[in-house]
Amino acid sequence: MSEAQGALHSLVAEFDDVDGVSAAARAVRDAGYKAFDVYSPFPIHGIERSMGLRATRLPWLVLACGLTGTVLALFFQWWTNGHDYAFKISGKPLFGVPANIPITFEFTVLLAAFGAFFGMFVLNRLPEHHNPLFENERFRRATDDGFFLAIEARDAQFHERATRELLQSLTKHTVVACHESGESRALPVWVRASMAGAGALALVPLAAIVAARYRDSTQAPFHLIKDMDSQTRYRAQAANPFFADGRAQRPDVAGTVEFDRFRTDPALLTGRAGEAFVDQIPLSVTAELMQRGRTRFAVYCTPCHGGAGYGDGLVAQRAATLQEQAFVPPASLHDPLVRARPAGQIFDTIRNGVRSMPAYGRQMSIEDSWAIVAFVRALQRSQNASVEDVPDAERGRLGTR
Amino acid sequence: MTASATTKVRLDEPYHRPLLIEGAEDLASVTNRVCGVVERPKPPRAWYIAITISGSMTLMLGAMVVYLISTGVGVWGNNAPAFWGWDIVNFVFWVGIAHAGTLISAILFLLRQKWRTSINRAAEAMTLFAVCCAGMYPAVHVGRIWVAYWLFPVPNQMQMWPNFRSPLLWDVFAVSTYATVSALFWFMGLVPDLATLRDRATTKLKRVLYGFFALGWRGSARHWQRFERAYLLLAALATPLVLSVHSVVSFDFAVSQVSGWHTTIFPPYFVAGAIFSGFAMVVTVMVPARELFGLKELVTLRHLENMNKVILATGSMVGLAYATEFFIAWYGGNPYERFTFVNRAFGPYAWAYWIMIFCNVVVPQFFWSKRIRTNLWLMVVVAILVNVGMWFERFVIIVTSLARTYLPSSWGYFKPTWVDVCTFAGTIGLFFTLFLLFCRFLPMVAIAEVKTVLPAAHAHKENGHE
Amino acid sequence: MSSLIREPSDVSRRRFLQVMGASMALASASGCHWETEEILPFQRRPEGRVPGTTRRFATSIECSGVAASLLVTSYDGRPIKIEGNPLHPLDRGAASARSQAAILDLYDPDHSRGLVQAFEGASYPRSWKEFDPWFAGHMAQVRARKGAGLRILSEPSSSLALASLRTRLAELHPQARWVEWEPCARTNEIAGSKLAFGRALRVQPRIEQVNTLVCLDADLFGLHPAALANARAFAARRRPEEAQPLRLWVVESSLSLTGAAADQRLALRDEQILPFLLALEARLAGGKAADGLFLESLADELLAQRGAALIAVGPRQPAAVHALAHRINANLGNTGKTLLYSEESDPAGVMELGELAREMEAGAVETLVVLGGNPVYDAPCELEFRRALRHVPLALHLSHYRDETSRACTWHLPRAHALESWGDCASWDGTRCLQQPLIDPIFPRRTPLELLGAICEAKLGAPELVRACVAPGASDEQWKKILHDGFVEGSAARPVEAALASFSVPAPAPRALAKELRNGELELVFAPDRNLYDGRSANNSWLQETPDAITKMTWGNAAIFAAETAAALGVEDSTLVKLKLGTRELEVAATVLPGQAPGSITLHLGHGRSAAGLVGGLEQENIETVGFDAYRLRSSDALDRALSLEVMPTGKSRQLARTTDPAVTDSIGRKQMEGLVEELARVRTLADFRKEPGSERESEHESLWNKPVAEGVRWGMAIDLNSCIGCNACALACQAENNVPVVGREQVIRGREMSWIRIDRYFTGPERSPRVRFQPLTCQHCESAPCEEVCPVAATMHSAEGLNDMVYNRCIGTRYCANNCPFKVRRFNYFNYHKAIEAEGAEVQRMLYNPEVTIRHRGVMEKCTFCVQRIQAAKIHAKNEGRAPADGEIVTACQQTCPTQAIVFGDLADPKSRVARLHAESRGYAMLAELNIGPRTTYLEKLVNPHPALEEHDG
Amino acid sequence: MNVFPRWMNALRVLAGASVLAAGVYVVALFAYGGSPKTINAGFSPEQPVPFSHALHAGELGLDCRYCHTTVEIAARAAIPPTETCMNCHLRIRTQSELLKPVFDSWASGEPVHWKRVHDLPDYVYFDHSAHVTRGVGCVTCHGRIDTMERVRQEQPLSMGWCLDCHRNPAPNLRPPEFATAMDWQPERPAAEVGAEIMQQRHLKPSTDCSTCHR
Repeated sequence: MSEAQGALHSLVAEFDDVDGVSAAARAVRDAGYKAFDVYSPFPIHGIERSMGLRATRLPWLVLACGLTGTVLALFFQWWTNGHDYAFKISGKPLFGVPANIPITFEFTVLLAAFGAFFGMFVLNRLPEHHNPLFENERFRRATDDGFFLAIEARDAQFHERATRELLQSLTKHTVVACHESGESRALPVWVRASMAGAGALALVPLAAIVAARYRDSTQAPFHLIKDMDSQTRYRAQAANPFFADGRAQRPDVAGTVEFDRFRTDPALLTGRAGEAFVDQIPLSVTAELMQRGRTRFAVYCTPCHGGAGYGDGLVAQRAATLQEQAFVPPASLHDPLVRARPAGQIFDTIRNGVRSMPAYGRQMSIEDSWAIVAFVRALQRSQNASVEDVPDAERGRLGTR
Repeated sequence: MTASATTKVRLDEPYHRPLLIEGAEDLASVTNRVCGVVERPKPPRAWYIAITISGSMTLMLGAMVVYLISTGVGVWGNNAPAFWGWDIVNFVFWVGIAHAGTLISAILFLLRQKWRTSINRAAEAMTLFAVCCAGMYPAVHVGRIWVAYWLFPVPNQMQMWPNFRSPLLWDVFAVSTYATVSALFWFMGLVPDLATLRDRATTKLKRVLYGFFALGWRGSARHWQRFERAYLLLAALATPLVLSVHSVVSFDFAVSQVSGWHTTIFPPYFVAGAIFSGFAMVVTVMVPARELFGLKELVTLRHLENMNKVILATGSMVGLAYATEFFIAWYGGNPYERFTFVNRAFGPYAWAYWIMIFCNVVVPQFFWSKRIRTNLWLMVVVAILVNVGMWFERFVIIVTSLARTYLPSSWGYFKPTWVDVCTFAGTIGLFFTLFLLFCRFLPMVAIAEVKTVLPAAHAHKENGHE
Repeated sequence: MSSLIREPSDVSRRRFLQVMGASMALASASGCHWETEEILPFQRRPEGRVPGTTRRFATSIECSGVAASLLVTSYDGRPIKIEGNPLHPLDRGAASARSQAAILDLYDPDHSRGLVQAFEGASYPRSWKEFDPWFAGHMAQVRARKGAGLRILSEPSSSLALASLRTRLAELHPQARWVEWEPCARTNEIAGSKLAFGRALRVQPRIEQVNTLVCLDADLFGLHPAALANARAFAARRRPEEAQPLRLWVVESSLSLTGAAADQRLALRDEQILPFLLALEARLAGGKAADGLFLESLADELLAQRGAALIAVGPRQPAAVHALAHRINANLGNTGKTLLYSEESDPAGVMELGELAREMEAGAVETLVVLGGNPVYDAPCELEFRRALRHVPLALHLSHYRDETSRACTWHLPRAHALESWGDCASWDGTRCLQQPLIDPIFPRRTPLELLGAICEAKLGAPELVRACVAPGASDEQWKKILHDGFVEGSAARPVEAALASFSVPAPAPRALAKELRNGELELVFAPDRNLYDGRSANNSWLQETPDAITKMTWGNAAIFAAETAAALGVEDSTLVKLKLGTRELEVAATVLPGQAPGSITLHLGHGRSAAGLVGGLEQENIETVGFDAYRLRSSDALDRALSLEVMPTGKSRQLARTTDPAVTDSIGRKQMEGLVEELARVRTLADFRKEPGSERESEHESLWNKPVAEGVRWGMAIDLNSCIGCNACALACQAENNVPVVGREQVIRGREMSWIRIDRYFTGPERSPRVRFQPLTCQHCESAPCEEVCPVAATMHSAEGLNDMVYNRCIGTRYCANNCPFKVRRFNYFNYHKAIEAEGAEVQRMLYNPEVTIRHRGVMEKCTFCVQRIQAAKIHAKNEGRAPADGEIVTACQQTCPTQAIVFGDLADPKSRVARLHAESRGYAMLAELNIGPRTTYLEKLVNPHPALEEHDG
Repeated sequence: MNVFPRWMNALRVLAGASVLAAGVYVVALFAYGGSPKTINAGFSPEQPVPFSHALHAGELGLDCRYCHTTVEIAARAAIPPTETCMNCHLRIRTQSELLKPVFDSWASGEPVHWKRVHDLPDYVYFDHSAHVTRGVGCVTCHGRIDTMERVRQEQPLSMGWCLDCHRNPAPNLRPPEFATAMDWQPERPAAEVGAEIMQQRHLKPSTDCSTCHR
């Protein structure tokens, strides 16, 4: 019993058996009360009629939930397996209803069951842990062997004395008044505070994640399940601590000869016939080869020799600006000496380097080297062309430049 | 007492509901009886002994699972060709057990079988516990449990989805749905009884605990109205669900290519088997429980006898299914199918097959005799044998079919390891541990429901009805 | 290079294959972050090297003096796979299972990593730096004594370089003697040819010319040094379109690969082959026959096929049998047509092992240099070689492993692996093969050439010496060509004229056939193991786990009994029996096998090694030996077979690790099996086939759903059972290509072996002369694959080109797919079978892995992928060049190595492709077609050609 | 006598609401925090040599292939050998402390220990040549390397991310000759250009498992 009593909540009459309470219910109903209720330890057969209750809307809710389940399940299965990622499985059509029936059914039942379960509690306004009726100690019998009928004060017809008389006329027990408890409805501060606190705390991980997302990290990405994603086999250029040099890739054995790509033609491989350099490119010079030469020249030569081959590549320039003593400015490919060199020698220079120019033999294939030779030849020609070299058709356009 | 029960049943008169509760029980005494079990300061010594045993078995289960996951499925006897062994056998076994509960509460409810009221609570609890045991197996039997969540359609960076064509996936959905719905069903029925416990509670703590879960139930007629409707609806939903679950489990086999699995009668056959084993388990557990906690008057011999009748019926169905299988195998003329069945009966696994036949087909027939049907000891023996038999049924179906499939070159023989055995024992321990805890802390009998079948629950004056 | 090599971290002494024992599931993962990988580029990248790509080198490997020419794939400078050399006239791209498995030895942690000196019972690790100066000093003294007391014990070798060093040795050390020992030598053949022709000759069979091939205990397709070539020629002569298809007659005591391929086979005790041949000769000479229908019809056919027949005799048969065969072949006019003779190296002047042993006992040997070989293990037992070694003050053993002999010698010197060595050797037809290293010795190891070079102070290093001996005066270009080819073109031995000498062979005391099932009258036949050979491969886990082609046994051997022998002696399969020869006893497992001659018991050599290593057994580390050591019963006077054997059952049982369940003993199982086999592995007689060529095919059933029309490429495979001889080469190729793990004996017994391609072997017909059927089985990549629909996470799905993709990293391991696979070709990783190699200190072993194939983690399913990595590589390569891959450009590993080309892979959508044409062949059929799952693999029926007179007799 | 305070009733709505909210929040948190963009992108390890792509590829305009020579012919765009660095640095910045590891490697033959930035799981088999020669630009997966002082992982490189492009490659295709051009921009809508290229070169990227997993 709380000290401060609140407003009157209801008048409660107690009964000992089903007949009593049912009769009372009918009487109260006939007296025109609406806001009254019967409390019993088990559902009383036919009491709803005695009280004049309408049937519940629960079934419709359940039906709705069930249908939602059906539709969702069917759609989801089609969308995932048939549409979003079209699974080619056992040579079957991407979507077929039969295979989807079981899960559709299960999901329907699941949602319907949720509807029934939660629907019941919501419609009953449960949970309601605090209720004025509990203030009444006798009321404990309501879940054991007692039967109660309570008319609530909010009922339009409710009039404390009249109602009490009515009830008293129906039961031999004394009718008890039941009061709202005095304490306030509102949440105490500490509850509010702690909920707010929890809410704030919940934002911390979010903040952390956001930070992580927009900052680079020198540490490898977070990763939990790593079956098979770093395997013990050695991928290209991997490390093998066993060897002193730490490399998994092993050097070639001196003097061995590879089975594939076996070529012996010295002119092609070295650019020499005997001692002398060849002057012919040992490949058929096609537009394709020329194109190839052009791109390769752009990749490997321009940095130093410059796009047009005047030795004014960006690297050369930078070296100049840095005043690197050691750096020898690259030769211009249009220098008469260079132009005079046989193709073989240019090839040899590309592959093995000359003076301060490094060797590119290990950076590009034989064919590419020859392609570059071809392109260099063309370049040299272009930079030292006379009007005669230009086809008549084109000459006209020269004038305009 | 046996005599009195029988006389009562015979003396049943039309329009006069047969008494389901013995002795002079009124509302209060029912409450006292059931709540008494929970409220008594100390449970009987037997309870302590039992929970010690089952508890330690549960611990062993934990150890086995850790060993399994840390080392590999290879610690089990599974091999090639028997890629499934005791893991799936036990899974199906437990799922089967799990059928009694919801069946009793749902189907019998729809069929207005009032006698269910005394046993449905315990049976439903068993369902949940059996599902726990069952659900564990598919989880731990996979090779990489740490990615088992891929079974659920969780959006992910791979943009991959599960394959909804796979019976295994149906299974995942069916079993989890079943577990959820059963739990809801069970809890809902529990709420009014929790309220009872709350209102009888002597200590503040109990009052708070029970009170919290009772959700403020106060037996209002308006609540009861919706409650009963919801209960009916859940029952209506659970009934097809029960049937579907074991059908879906049977699809794991029926939909596959394996001869001996690829059979159309599996769904009904499995469901019958499930009910069969489920009831057997309920009998096995309830007989000692009612003795132990003095619930003889609530769980009467009549309840047990009815269950035994169900066992007899389903047992015969299962027997019929075996026969049909064999006939079809022969009649279908598929050499592989035919071989599988001959091999079952007379091959290297004949011993398992005949154990199954004896326990599942022969033994239940004893229940034709009322004397056996109503004799506590005998019925427990039969029930246990039935459970053994049903385990072997799953073993026969799964292992013998796999051991000898299509290519003779890949035929093999399955041998379990000690880990297999201990794991299974562990699940049994888990099941009983949970059940014992349930008996101790929750009302074993649905108080409110039992009260509805008491004479006191019915208005006697004609004008009680309009 | 050795400067680059760090001291080997000691190999973890757990059993190499130990897979049990908890390994915390996720503990293996380091923390909860990605491992940051390091990238270590070269200082100077060698020309033409592209990181992450493969290059191939031709080289060769020698086994008992005969070369196998190889093409070795190297990834980033690490040899990872051995294939046959496609240019080589004999091997033609095929490689035997054992040659392929050699790659495993290269990285084997037991493959010797350093010198060991034994001194007063203890053994100390040594380095070459310590050894060389000391040894030089010692040899100087020996040389001062003109090499008195110096003995070199070597395996027979065909190396010219070695020969040249040997002559130089003779000059430097005139007193020194050269000894040769080889447990499975060809001494009988040589003796036989000497008896027949007075000189050592080698038979070069020309099977392509043969119509009637008679093999007397001769395993032409299995253990014969030119088996690959023989098998290919045989398969070619078996094609149904052949006008006069070859008929194969085999007389032998125990099923061999050749016997398995026979049209007519007679199981005869080993010792009965001589009388049989005598009777045959008599009959051919016009005498009347007594010996029954088989001999009768054989003789008739031989006469009918004069000049087109060949009688081959196996190395186990005594000289007399060889001589007789030579005579019969000559008289039938086969010589020069179906067989040629070439010079055989004559061991004359080479010291016998027995003599050496006696010298050693006498203390006459001061310095013994053992070049390879393992006499302590495989020398005749009565020589007591181990004991003899004790009397040798200085014994050096150069060997791949620190084996029994090494441990009995004063010095163990690590021998370089073939893929680390320069050398040369000759293949059976005499073709000179080159041996060039693919990688610098991973550990400081040396070749026999180098050691011998040191002994006789050779001036040239190994490579120069080889070049000088093999191609003197060849230009650099020519030399490069030789290295590129891997052999010297056209260097095959010239055939020689062989004049028959007159000789007579006394008939042995006649014994009645197949009566002697009494103890003491049994014969014990010693046969080299089909996988481990004479025991040199005992530490090779691949070969240990490769099921024997006939017995399907892994991890060990067993005495093979015929059913009636076993019955008579009360011996049962999978039990232990005691074999007793005179005073010597040996307890071995017993197995019962069809096709075994009654009264004859076969025991494979090469097992029961006590110091092979962590795989093959190592007593010192108490790692149990695998199988039973037959050498304990093998004495000089009975190297090939011993008579008067006694067998005593012990009652103890012993589980044999067989890959096909032998326990199909129950009648129902048997009946079903025999019924099914006819359907699954189809065999018909050629006569039937000619009558109506079409094999009854299941007509395409109609489907419940409309199947998607496949456009574009459709990968498929065809396997010709008519060509398959069950040699296991494909299995090894697959193992190496796809990082297939080895699981160990216990796991095999549980049926958990991982092989992606397995060769099913069935026996049908009478117990005595069974029809053997081989059927290689890979994933069939079914059109509507049963495995796919049941996988809950879609870890196995179909590719547009019809591959049944298995995605390891999606697999959660429900194993449902494997249950639903009617072919049971799916393999599950019940444990982490790679654990030992993932462990610390296994960095060298890891070099073996093919980086293009995922290493499967515990708990995932795996299976044949049709070598998808090769498919993808070829497709990308072709597309980079703007074209589609041509037919034959994509070759699966199994197909590549198959000596008989029984396996063909390709695009079914292209009607001109080889595979499409094979699919269309009338012999073609799909397995389990009634399931309507549409396998992409078509099998072609086997056609046998039994002698009409004997056919119904066989029943 | 009530055991529960009166405000418990007021709490139920709030409680229910916050339980729902919490659920939603947690899911969202996982989706956002667990997304490859959050977890994988932005990885940028310290390298032994502070090699600046911004300088070499950007300022000096070196083509990617000058160093990553194998990108068009092999699966891996190999990290260059020390020699490639020395092509220039034999004569430029010869005294630089920062370059010490390179010079050491050149002198001793020991490798420079670079850290892999773009690291796919080992069960993924990505092939550079297959993409570059079909017209997928370097920038598509690696971002504007030419502006990075230190290389960082720009893209999530997750399976889903790969699939997006394999399903609809057009927007990410360019004429192959411009594959290495960092700043290339299509004149017309990228999708159009891509569609044409797909037609010309019959590109239909596969989403089969075995395309990437073997």
